[in-house]
Amino acid sequence: MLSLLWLVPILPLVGFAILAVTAGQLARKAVSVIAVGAVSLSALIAIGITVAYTITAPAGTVYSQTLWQWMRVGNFAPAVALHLDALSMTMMVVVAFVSALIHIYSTGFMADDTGYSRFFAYMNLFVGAMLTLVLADNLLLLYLGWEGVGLCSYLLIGFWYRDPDNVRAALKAFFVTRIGDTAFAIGIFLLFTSLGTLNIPAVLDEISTYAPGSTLPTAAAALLLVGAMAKSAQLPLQTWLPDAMAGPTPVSALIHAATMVTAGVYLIARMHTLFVMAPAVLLAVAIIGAVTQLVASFSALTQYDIKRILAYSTISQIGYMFLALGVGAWAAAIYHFGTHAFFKAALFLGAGVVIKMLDEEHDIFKMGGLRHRYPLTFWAFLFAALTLAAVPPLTITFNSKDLILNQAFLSKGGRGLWILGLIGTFLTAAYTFRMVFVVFFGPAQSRPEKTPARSMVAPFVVLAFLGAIAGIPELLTAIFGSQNLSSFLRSALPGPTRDFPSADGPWLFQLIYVATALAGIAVAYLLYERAPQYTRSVVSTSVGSWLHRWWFADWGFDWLYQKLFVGPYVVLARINRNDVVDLFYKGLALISRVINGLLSSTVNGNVRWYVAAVAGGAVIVVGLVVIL
Amino acid sequence: MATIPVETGFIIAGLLFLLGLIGVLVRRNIIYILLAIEIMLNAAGLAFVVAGAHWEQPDGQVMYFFVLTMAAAEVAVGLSLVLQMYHKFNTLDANLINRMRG
Amino acid sequence: MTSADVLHLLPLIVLAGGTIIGMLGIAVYRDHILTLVITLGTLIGAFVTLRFPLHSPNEYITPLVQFDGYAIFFLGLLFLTALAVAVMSYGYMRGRAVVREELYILLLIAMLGCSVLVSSTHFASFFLGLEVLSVSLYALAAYLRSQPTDIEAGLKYLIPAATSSSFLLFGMAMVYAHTGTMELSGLAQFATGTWHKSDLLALAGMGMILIGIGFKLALVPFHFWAADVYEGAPAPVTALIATASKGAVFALLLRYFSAMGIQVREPFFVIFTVVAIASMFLGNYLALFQSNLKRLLAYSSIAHMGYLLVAFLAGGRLAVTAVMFYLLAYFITTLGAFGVLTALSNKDTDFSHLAGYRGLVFHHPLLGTVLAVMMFSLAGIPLTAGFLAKFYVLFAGVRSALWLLVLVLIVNSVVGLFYYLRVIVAIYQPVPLTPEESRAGQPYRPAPSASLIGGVLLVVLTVGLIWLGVYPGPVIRWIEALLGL
Amino acid sequence: MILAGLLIITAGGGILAWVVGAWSERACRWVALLALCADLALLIFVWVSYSASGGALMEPPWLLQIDYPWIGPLGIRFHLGMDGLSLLLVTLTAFLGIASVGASWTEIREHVPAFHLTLLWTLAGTMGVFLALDLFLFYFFWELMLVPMYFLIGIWGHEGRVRAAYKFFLFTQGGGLLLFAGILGLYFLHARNTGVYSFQYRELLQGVASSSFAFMLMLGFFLGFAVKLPVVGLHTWLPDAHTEAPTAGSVVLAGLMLKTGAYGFLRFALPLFPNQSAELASAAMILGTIGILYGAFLAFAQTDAKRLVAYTSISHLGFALLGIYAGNRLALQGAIIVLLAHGLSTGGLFIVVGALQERFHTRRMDELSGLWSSIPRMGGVAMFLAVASLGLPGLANFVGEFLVLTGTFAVSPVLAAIAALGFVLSSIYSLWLIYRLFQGPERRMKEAPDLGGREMAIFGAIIAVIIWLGVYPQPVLTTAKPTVDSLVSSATYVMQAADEFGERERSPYEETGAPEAEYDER
Repeated sequence: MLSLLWLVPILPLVGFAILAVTAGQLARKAVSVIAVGAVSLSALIAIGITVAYTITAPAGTVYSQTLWQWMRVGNFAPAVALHLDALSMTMMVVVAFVSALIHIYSTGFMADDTGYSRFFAYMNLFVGAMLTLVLADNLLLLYLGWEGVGLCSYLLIGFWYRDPDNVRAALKAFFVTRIGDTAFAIGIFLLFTSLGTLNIPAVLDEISTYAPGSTLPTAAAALLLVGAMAKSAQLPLQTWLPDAMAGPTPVSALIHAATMVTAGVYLIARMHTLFVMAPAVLLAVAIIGAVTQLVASFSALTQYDIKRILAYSTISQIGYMFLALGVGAWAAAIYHFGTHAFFKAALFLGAGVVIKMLDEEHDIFKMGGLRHRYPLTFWAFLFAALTLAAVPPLTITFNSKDLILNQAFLSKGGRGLWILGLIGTFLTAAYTFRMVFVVFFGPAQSRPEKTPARSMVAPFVVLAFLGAIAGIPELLTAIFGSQNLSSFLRSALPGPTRDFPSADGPWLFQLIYVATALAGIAVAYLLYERAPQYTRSVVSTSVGSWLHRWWFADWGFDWLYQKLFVGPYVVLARINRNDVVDLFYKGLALISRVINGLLSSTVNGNVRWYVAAVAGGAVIVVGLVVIL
Repeated sequence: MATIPVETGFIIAGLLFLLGLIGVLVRRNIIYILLAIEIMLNAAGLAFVVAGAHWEQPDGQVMYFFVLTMAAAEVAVGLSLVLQMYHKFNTLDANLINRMRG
Repeated sequence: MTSADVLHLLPLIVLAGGTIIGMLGIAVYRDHILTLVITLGTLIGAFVTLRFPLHSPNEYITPLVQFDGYAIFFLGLLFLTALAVAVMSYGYMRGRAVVREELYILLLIAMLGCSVLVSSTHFASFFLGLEVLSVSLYALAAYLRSQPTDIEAGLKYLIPAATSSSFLLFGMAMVYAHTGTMELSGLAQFATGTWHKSDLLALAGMGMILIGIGFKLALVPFHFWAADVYEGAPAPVTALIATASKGAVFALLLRYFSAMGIQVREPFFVIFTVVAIASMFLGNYLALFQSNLKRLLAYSSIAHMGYLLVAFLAGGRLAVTAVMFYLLAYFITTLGAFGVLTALSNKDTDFSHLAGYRGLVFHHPLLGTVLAVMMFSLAGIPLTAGFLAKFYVLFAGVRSALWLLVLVLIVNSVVGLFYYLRVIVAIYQPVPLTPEESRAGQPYRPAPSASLIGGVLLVVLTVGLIWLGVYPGPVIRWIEALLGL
Repeated sequence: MILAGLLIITAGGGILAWVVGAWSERACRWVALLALCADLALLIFVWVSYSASGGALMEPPWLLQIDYPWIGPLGIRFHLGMDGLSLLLVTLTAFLGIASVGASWTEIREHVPAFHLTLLWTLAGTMGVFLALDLFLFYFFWELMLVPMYFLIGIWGHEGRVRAAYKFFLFTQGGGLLLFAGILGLYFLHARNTGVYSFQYRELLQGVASSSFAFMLMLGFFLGFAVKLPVVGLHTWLPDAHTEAPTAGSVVLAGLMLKTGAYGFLRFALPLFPNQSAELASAAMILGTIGILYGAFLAFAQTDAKRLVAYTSISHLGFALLGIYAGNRLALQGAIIVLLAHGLSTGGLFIVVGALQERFHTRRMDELSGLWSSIPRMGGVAMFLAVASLGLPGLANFVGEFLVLTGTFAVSPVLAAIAALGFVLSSIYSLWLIYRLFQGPERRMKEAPDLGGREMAIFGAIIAVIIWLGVYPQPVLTTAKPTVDSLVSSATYVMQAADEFGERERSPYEETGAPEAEYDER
């Protein structure tokens, strides 16, 4: 079974190739079959591999497969090779599975779109690239997938290219992430130049011989971190993600919630030894994560657009994952990634259903009262929201976040982070349920009756359900101490030092977390369902409105970047359109013309002047003879 | 016969040459210009004669004959051109024949 | 004088005899074709009889001239040039209602002057050759006397030329007065020795001789006449002035100064360097935006003489080879360019305005292509003789480490490229005009007056040019053999 | 004999096309196409037989040579030789030549026979440049490719062609003459040292004493090639020439002619003057870096699509310069891949812009918008090429640029890091181009057909090669290896350049002592 590994990334790529070559000539039916078929087959194989791997783990818990030697110059010899261990396998299976579901959903969502074939081509390409990223055995191949998903993100955000705003959002996403990619690339140069290999296990082996905190690991980790920050929309490179919601909703669900944006998390987890060797950077990861989740939560509180709320929520949740990575809760980060992939995708798909039913309405305040009209959607959405807000016992996944907070609490000097995380938990619950209350409760708006396609609802419900129950293994551990994800991942990632914050067991902390989340929900209920007029009055005070605008505008980051980078670059480019260097040559040409004019005027046609010139020349020549 | 020192001869020839040159430069009438050129040529001829006398060779005088002949040929062509010029331009002012320039 | 001596001098005798026969012929029966035939016959005869001195090159017959390999090379070149000019003149004069025959006589006389110049070893032959050449050129320049520009050209040539000749003569007298000899060998003996303060008279005299030579070559600052004379003179005559006259004088310069070896000594080295640099720059910059092709070629020739001076200054055997090859290439190129110009001229005007050349290649492919090739050769682009010529000059310069001159030459080649390209651009400009251009008036569409023989001439020149550019080995070897290398 | 055959087929094909063209324009196009296809077939044969022979060579690194006397008295010989580098570049020449003929199929309607004559002669000149092993012959071909190119721009170009052609010619000739002076100086210096007048590459390789004179000569070579590459500062001819040239001209200019500059560095400037080049290496690398960024910056500023594409060349070839002067194996191999990749991607983009101009009669990006919906296939192709040009992994440009930067990093981490910003800037201009042309609201434009079969065939081939180079560049790397090896082994400049920066940490290649055995894997 494991030997089929190469099919996992290749199948979607084949799907892409077919769709690209046929270039929209195929019937929709055929397109669906090819695209969904390729990804589903890939997902099935992934699941099969997972099962096979779990039953009989290969020797050394690692299975690798070399497809071909990519290039070889001296000892620069990256291969196109796949690396399967617990970490990459977890990622692979989640990615493949969620992708397959979202592909199915898309056949419904995109049913009427003119660019049907193009959409699926991009989606397939994305899945292929993402799986390559996850399974890559060396940094260069990982980088290939990394850039590949970035490209697909750009292509899909700008999918509806007729609207310049969409294209601009796409460009922004690509440019910002490319900055991170460049840092990543420099990190690769550094690692290769210093270590002479790009193979990830080899790099990690080599790097562990360095002293912790020495220059090389610190610099390399910092560079990789910048790459991860841009990809995962962490402060201060988060600005592209909210705009990225311009893409079709399945894209937001798949790329900008479940998979691609978590690539940064994966990168750090994959390179964990490197980061461990660079404690300063690791601390930075934690701080960035903690601050990001807080900042994004505040922004999420102020948004109207349902997809933007979810986008900020994504930023915030990835912030949690970063926090987890930063405090060394490697497995918890991956665990949170897994659950997040399910419930956030579910939320997006739900939002997509709502948006589609309401004719492309994005403003939550124009929705309202949808609870009765779309009960199934409502319940699934609610489940996912509860999962996001981390409320037991309706959802069992709450403890992915709790693990992170516990670990933060335990880490050295992590109390502050723990408090930040706790505030975040509160805010998460608040903004999530603000959305739930505003969209599904309250007075209903009259809208034409529509029924969502079954292909859309089914994946949505499945994902919401999976999100809610994904916590089971961890919970079982908590109760029975049996085999769980963390210990499964231990073959690839270092485990936590201690499991519980205090000797009293987890219960006290668990209680704090649940109380915080419930408080958040309560506040949301009060402010948006019970007494919305009070909210309005708070917002209308000068401080309130200022804060509201500030948070709404993503803390002014966009404004700052516009002034600092984009504006000057564009203005300078415009000024220099004709290239200052050319002025030098134009000057030469002008001088030549002037000289020519001056000289021509000496040839004035007067023969006596000519004779005078001869006489003058004679004087000069004879004079020179005499002088010299 | 007392020979004139070569220096004296050359000074006279040089003065004559200079006179001719000045004539070419300052006169506007083309006939006078031709005349001045003749003076220059003859100054050169004189210089040859002086030099030939200095070395007691006939070569200087032979050269003078050549100079004379060529001067005559030049003047012949020159005067015919002046004639044509007068036909076409109705003037003998050298400053006015400047249709071509630049 | 033995019969061997007569044979040795036969080329000159044939030339002089042919001139007389031509004159008499006109007196008896005035006919264009007859005169042409006599002229061509004379030139061919002279060319063929070059084989006599060739087989006994160093025979010393008279102190005035010497037919060594060097002279023979130039004589042959000059005779062929005259042949080409005569052929061009035939097409040019054919349709004109003027006396046509004397042109050929004057051409032959000019050739006689040139021949004496290139083989001269004595001030007397130097002066005589120069004057014979000059006087016939005055007359030739003003040959179409019905046109004011021709008269103007004649006068503008005559007055400065005569002035400069006086300088030349006076300079010769000074040299003679100091050294007591007018023979090249004697002069060389003087010049190769050490110079003292008292030698100033002779050195100043040499400086004045240079003025006469510089004038003929149109070197800066004696260059002013060139453009006006080129423009005013009939096209074939311009071709003659541009090639034979300059070539012969340069050959003489090289012979005298190489023999004396003084161009590499102070102060003449400085003078020549200054003159060369000035000529290159002024020539090229004057030509830059020139809209009259004849004037453009005049200015370009100033620059080319500057290039040649670089080789000349390099000195040594290589310099001689370089100059010979360069002149060969330059002759072919210039003749080709003027050949096209002549072919396009009609009886009203010489076809020299650049605007008229627009799209030439599309209505007269042969003429257009030939002119373009000639321009590339002047610019020194490979596949043409001009490239190898420039190569030789640069090589001579590099070998003698004349870095300043080499650099100036390179810069000037780029500048020069610009105006040669202007000609080429015009030739290849597609015919439909832009609105501004049609407002400025429809350009003159030439009706070429080229005769068949003229066309053949152009083709021969072009083929020769490219042959020299692609496979010059035999020619180089031949030149070296002539020089006895 | 194959080498002479290549030149004869190309040049002769040009003449044949010209002659046949008088009878039928269609036949003329076919003759040109077939001649180039024959070249390509010949080259592939050479490549295959070389690979099959296991890389055994009579006289490494030369695969093939021919040598005849030409101008005896001056020591000039007709000496052609092909090594891996030449083979790659000549193959690129034939390939892009075919693409250019194809791209001109309907675009060029005037003076068709003459067009193909000039085009094929340009290509012949370019091939000659890549093959010549006699410096005089090299210069001869160097000029030979410029003259027809000048006509290509000047006759079949767009509105501003005359000015652009002037500028092109003056710049390249100026550089060419400096190069020529350098060649002559070297010729002379060699003769002074050995007494033999020779333009033979092999003989001149004996080396020149390090002196200020040699440095001047090297500078002549450097400037000559720098104009062509172009190095920033000497680049202003490029946008004009590329913009105004007809499509085929732009393809040949960008795809091939610029490569001759880089080839010159690799073949002549570095091996002939290793010590002098070392002195210049840091400056050249800085220039390369500036070129990468400045070219990308200028590209973004343009409103004319073709001009934009033209400026990207400056940026891409900045990588080549950087790689060449970084001078280690990785960087040199990278530079070679950059050359090939740039030829394909930028050449392809020029064909796209040309196709647009043919359809809409404008290249201005503010007059075109939202074309994707009406001509989606072209949009897809353009997107692919833009993405290739911004260096997406898995495509050719990435391999080259990444290798260059990795190699450079070992020599100068700072420059490599700055140059890496080119990744960001290149993505800006590439996607900007796509945005302005293909995305955004649809304009009411004239109905235009999408890409037809002929165009799809051209693009299909280009795309296939770009992907091939992106995912499996090994055959190319292996082919170029002997050349790179001899460069690296002879090049003291590498070490010196590294010392100069003094920032190198542990360089893996020197330590491992060139693991030949594992490296030779094919």
